[in-house]
Amino acid sequence: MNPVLELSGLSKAFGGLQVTRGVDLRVEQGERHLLIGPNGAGKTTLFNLIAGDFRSDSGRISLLGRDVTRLPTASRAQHGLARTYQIVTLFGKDTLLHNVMLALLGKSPRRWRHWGSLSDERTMTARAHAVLEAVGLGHKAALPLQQTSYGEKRRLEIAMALAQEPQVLLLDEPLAGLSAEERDTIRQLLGQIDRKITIIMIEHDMEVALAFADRITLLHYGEVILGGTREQVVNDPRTREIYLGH
Amino acid sequence: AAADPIRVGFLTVKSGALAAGGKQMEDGLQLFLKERNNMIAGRKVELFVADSAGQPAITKTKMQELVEKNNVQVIIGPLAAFEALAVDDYIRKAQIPVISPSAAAEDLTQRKPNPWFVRAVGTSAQPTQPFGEYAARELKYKRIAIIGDDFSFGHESVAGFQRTFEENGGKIVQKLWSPLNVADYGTYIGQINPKVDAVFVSFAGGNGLKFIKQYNEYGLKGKIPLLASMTAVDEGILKSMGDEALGVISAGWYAATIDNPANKHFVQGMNREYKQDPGYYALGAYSAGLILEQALKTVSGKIEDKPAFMAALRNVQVAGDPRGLLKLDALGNPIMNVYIRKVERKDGKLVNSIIKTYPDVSQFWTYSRKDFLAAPVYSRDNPVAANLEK
Amino acid sequence: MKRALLFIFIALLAILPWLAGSDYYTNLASQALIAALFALSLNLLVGYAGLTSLGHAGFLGLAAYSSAWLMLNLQWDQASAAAAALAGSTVVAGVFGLIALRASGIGFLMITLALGQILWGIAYRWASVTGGDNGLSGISRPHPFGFDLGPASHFYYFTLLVFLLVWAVVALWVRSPFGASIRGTRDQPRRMSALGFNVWLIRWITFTISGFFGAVAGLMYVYYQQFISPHSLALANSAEMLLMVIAGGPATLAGPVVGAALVVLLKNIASGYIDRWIMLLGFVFLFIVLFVPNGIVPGVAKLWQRWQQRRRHKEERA
Amino acid sequence: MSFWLIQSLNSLALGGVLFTLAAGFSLIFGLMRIANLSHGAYFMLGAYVGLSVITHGYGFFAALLAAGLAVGTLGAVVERLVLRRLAGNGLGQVLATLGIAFIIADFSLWAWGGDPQPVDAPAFLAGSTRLFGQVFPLYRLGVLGFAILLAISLWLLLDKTRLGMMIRASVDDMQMARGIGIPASRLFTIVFCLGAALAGIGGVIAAPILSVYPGMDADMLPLALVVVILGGLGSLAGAFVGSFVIGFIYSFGQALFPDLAYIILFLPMVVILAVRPRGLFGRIAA
Amino acid sequence: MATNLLELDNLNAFYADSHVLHDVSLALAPGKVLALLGRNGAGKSTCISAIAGFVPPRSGRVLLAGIDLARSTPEQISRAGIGLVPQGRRIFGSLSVRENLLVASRKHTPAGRRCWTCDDVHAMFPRLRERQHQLAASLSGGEQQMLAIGRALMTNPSVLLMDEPSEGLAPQIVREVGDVLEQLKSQIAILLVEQNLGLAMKVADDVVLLNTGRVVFAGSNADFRQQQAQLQSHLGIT
Ligand SMILES: Nc1ncnc2c1ncn2[C@@H]1O[C@H](COP(=O)(O)OP(=O)(O)OP(=O)(O)O)[C@@H](O)[C@H]1O
Ligand SMILES: Nc1ncnc2c1ncn2[C@@H]1O[C@H](COP(=O)(O)OP(=O)(O)OP(=O)(O)O)[C@@H](O)[C@H]1O
Ligand SMILES: [Mg+2]
Ligand SMILES: [Mg+2]
Repeated sequence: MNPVLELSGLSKAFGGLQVTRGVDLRVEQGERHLLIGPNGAGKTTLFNLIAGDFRSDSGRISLLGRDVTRLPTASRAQHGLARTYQIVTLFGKDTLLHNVMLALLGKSPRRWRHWGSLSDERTMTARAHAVLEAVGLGHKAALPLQQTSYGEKRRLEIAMALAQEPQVLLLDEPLAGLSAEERDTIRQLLGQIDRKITIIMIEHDMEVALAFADRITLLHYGEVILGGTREQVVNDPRTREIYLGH
Repeated sequence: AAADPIRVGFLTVKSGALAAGGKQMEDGLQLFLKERNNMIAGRKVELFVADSAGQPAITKTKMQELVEKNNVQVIIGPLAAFEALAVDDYIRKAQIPVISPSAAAEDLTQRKPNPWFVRAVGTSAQPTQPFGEYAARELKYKRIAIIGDDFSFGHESVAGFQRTFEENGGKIVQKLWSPLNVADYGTYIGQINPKVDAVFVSFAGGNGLKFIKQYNEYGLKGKIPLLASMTAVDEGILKSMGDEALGVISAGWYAATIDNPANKHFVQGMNREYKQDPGYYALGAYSAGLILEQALKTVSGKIEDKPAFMAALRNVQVAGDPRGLLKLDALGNPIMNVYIRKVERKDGKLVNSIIKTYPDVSQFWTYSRKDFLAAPVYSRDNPVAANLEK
Repeated sequence: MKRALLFIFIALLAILPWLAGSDYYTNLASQALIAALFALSLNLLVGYAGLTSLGHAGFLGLAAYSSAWLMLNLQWDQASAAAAALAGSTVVAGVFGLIALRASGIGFLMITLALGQILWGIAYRWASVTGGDNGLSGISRPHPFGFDLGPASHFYYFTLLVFLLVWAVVALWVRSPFGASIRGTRDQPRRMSALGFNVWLIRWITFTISGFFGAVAGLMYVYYQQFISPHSLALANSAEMLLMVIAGGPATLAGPVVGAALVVLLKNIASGYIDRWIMLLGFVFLFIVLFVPNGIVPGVAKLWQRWQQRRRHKEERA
Repeated sequence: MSFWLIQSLNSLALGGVLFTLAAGFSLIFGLMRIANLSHGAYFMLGAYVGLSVITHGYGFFAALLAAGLAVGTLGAVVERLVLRRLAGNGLGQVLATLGIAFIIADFSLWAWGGDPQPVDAPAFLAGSTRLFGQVFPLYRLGVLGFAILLAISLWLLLDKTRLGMMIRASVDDMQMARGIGIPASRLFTIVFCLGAALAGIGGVIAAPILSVYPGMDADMLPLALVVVILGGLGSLAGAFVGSFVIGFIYSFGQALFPDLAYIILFLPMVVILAVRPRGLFGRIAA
Repeated sequence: MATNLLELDNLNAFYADSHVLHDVSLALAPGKVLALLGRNGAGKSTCISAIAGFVPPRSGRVLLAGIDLARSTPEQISRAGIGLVPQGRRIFGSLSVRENLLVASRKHTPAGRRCWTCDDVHAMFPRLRERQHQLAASLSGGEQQMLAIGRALMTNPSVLLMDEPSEGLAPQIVREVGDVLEQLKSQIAILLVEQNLGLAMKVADDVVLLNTGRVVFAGSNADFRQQQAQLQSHLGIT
């Protein structure tokens, strides 16, 4: 099997601070990959490198068999990558529906259309409703985002990423700040995602995350300490020492 | 009917950076009307004042307002040359007689004459043409450096000076143009070639004030004599200057010190009403009033007879103008005396004393009108300065 | 509701020359429409793309000077001069966009200010082409299909036609999917690129189109004034256009029009009655920002909504 | 030789003037993130107030004090009544500050008339001195000295007190700042008042060189913007260095490239900002 | 009565017209940790905001050592000795890490309250020392959380309000935060809002459970454990 995402020797420094150090990572198609590591280990930074928000200093990123190291963020998205943000980054004044519509539009050539109206795009609107329905936000589609709760915003983050029908999905702490009930909703949601989609997730809630992951990579000070199957990593003493702390 | 008042529009500047000149213009015109009890040629005058803010677009709207809404029969104004140019087309189309109290752009009465437009003041170069000759022949200067405001008035007045100065054997060895809104003249003063006989400056507005002060601070006063355009030491700003201005020689068609009854009357009036000596703007507006009065008298107050009134306007001769006898040439520009003036202190205040008079100077100086008009208009590089040194 | 308002508004505009009584007011209305064209074009940048520009008067200058120069010096006919001026200005807008969009926020504002000042400086200094501060005069108005634009009402209808056309195009454009993405780049540029939008390109296209409509307004301006000088490109003029947009309500279709009408009327009518009209203008701006901080149109709409709600409440209770 | 020398001195002096102009703007912008477009008007108002004080015979230092107090008070009032309600509304701030600039400009025209007015330097700095064989106005050296002094005091104020930190924290999150005990509301007023007072004082300092005239506000505002943006947003050091960079560009540019005199400030600015959007010393992206 | 350091007495709070807190009362004794629990949207953060003065209560009293603070401004409340770790961290992004701490520090503190320094905070979160000159906005999520806690301590509070301090923290750090809370509680009283039930139960002495803005349970940790089965629905655990 070919890896859908392959990082080799990826490095990034901010000023004098080396945040990512020669990271090598292979993720196979359909894999559920968990990225763990202490706070500040460089997990979010790695996502930013993969998504193109930051340019790597050295190393290579290949996505679905194509070298994307020098491609801008938007092109990577077009190429099949989608992500959520650790800190909610949404369109606050618009409705939930419009948020999802934008996600759909981003992957459609119609985004260059200078005429017509977004709300007249029937198929797109139907898709958007379907996606919202799927994450349990169907009844709130017409609500402005500002009037929704934190948990709903987090779900919308995921909905927008899913709407883009990505081949590779990056989830940055999708469960943070959610109550037990909402965690459960999202866990189910994640479980339902098509196995064709490859998912890489950062999450500190081990209960949910471990159940979800096939393979795990442990980062520490920007370096890959350890990678392997769930059992290998969980049972490795370094995981306990660096990350779990017991 | 003769019982109706004459409707006069006055287009001035009351807000923005040019408001000082606008105020002086208004003072001059108001004095004129007051002296006549608001009656000209036996008819009452109704004055409509409009503020153009010194912006061409507003000038045009205000002109329209005066003509279309207030139905004025004649307009005195506007202040700036670019304002006059902005409404040039409109004046032709609306066929409204306009007496310009201030705008000095050459072409308004030269290559683009407007049949409805006459001028109470001269062209930019009208006083500097004799001045160039004066500097060469009487002051015997050979080498002069020039600094001027980098806009049309500066270009034109400098060109006139340069032309006659060089034709009389002088050399303009340096020409510097400073932007109108320059923060500081230090840069320019620092560049002045020390090996010149004099510096000629052409500034308008407040720039003369700033320059002359800094010229002194950089130690050049007393070392290199300063010659100036009319506006650089105009009475309107001379009142704000100090000793640094003493000795500056300039040329203009007016000075508050002109010794004739009409001017004494005018200066007294201005001092009585507004506590200041008149200068360029006040004289221009006052004189525009005189021209209007003279023309109206010729047609016995019948301003409604437009062709007759316009003809009278273009052939006007004012005997009692503060400048002396004033008549208009065929293009609507005054033929008048030009005075060489020197800043002195008299009775505690700075004045422009007259040291020489060139009588009956035309905008074409001593050149033939035909040749003059055949050449392109004066500008930054015309005539070419052939003797610049670097 | 909105439609009815729009219809009444257009009907009023159509019969305005009869209502006006004198050419003076008709001309004022033409000026207000031209100012509204500027504000509409600037609003694309300021309101929809969130890029505050202080150089928009530059496009006025580009279009006005180039068409005037082509007609006066090369004796081009009106239509070709207009086409060339629009094309030229749009190309320059494209190039300026390349430079200005290196930054956003206040940096963008400063670069556009600087670019505007450079155009102003050129207009001022390159006197052999632009006539320096004396400007270019003697510019004639076009005769579209033999229609004489000399009389005030004729010119007004021509302006109205252009205005309605531009307004309709702008209205359609901001509704389009592309319009939605422009607003997206304003609110969350980072998220937009992650969603696959080329944020830079979207902004650049918007900048260029805004420049194009600015040039259209510039043409109308020079047709109206029949004169162009550097004063029309001054920073104060760019600032005034910006104030129209902000006062009326950025990112609304009606806001720039209301703002433009307000400023034009205050400037030209109030100044006939009081000397301190600039101060009045300042107080009006302050008043607007204090009572309807998001602009007149959104502010009034909100008041209207609240009033409706209250009425409904009362009815329910009754 | 003497050309380079005198122009360098001019550049330094102009840099000094520019810093007195830009310091207040930089302070307000750097700390409060408000682009105070009435800064030029405050500057001019200060100069006019100073002028009045001097013509009434109270001397230059009284003029400085009066201008600082008057304009500072105005700034405090404006902050309390207007800007306070516009936190985070950048476009609203543009409208409000330009509106205030209109009011001040027109008020000054009404109160002081349209004539340009000279202001005399204080007696001990009047006249000229010889520097390396060149006559140079003493007052300009004084301004240079003042600018340096001003820079040091501001630096001390912001660095040695926690004022700067507290303000920046309040701008980031006003409510949270209050939640850890920062009297944010009072601080905003103080900083805006201080920035306005600096503008007023700057106006008096610059008046003997620039003189006072209507339109001074509009001439000066772009210069303040250029200095602060070029030097780098939110950096006092940037504003300081920016002032002198602009001073040199302006003086030498006008002398060496007279044809570019009108655009000499803006051309380099476009280039610099296009290459480095955060300015020469900026910490924050513009 | 005097034994309670912080006491809420029939507090009612609103967002515009919506009534969010209904007659909430609770009491916190010195040296204790009170866990405030409830599902998303129950009103926990609103309760914290009401105490901190962000959402001034419309009626009721907030007593700190017997003094009513319900009408005081946030800065007065902070100076009276209430420290805040808000939900979502809300660190000052354009300040450096060190400045975030310094800006909160106090020179004068009434006797009896501990005087915290940067070094104390660094000792607790060594990571912050490594990052002290970095802009806080560029900190990782977890680092920001540590900074928010450190900042609150720098105000030398006698009562600490903590709104979901474990959000986004790695398990090891969560454990450490638990230890820190144990440590702190000997010195100050803590009002802790948590979604992480494990952490809450580990450190809390007492528990208050909110549901749609009303107190549905108030009692000791032990009581809570006993009744947990009945209370599950209020916690949002299905
Ligand atoms: N722009 C930046 N400048 C300087 N340092 C940065 C920048 N961005 C991140 N860092 C540092 O890089 C390190 C890695 O940050 P990152 O956000 O990737 O951590 P993380 O693994 O996602 O942690 P967490 O679990 O807490 O979210 C952190 O120590 C952070 O302070
Ligand atoms: N700024 C606000 N304006 C209006 N309503 C608000 C606001 N903040 C919160 N609410 C509403 O008040 C209620 C209580 O919110 P609060 O934030 O206190 O809940 P919480 O218990 O802290 O939830 P979570 O566990 O998600 O943090 C919710 O219904 C929420 O929608
Ligand atoms: Mg992270
Ligand atoms: Mg909460």
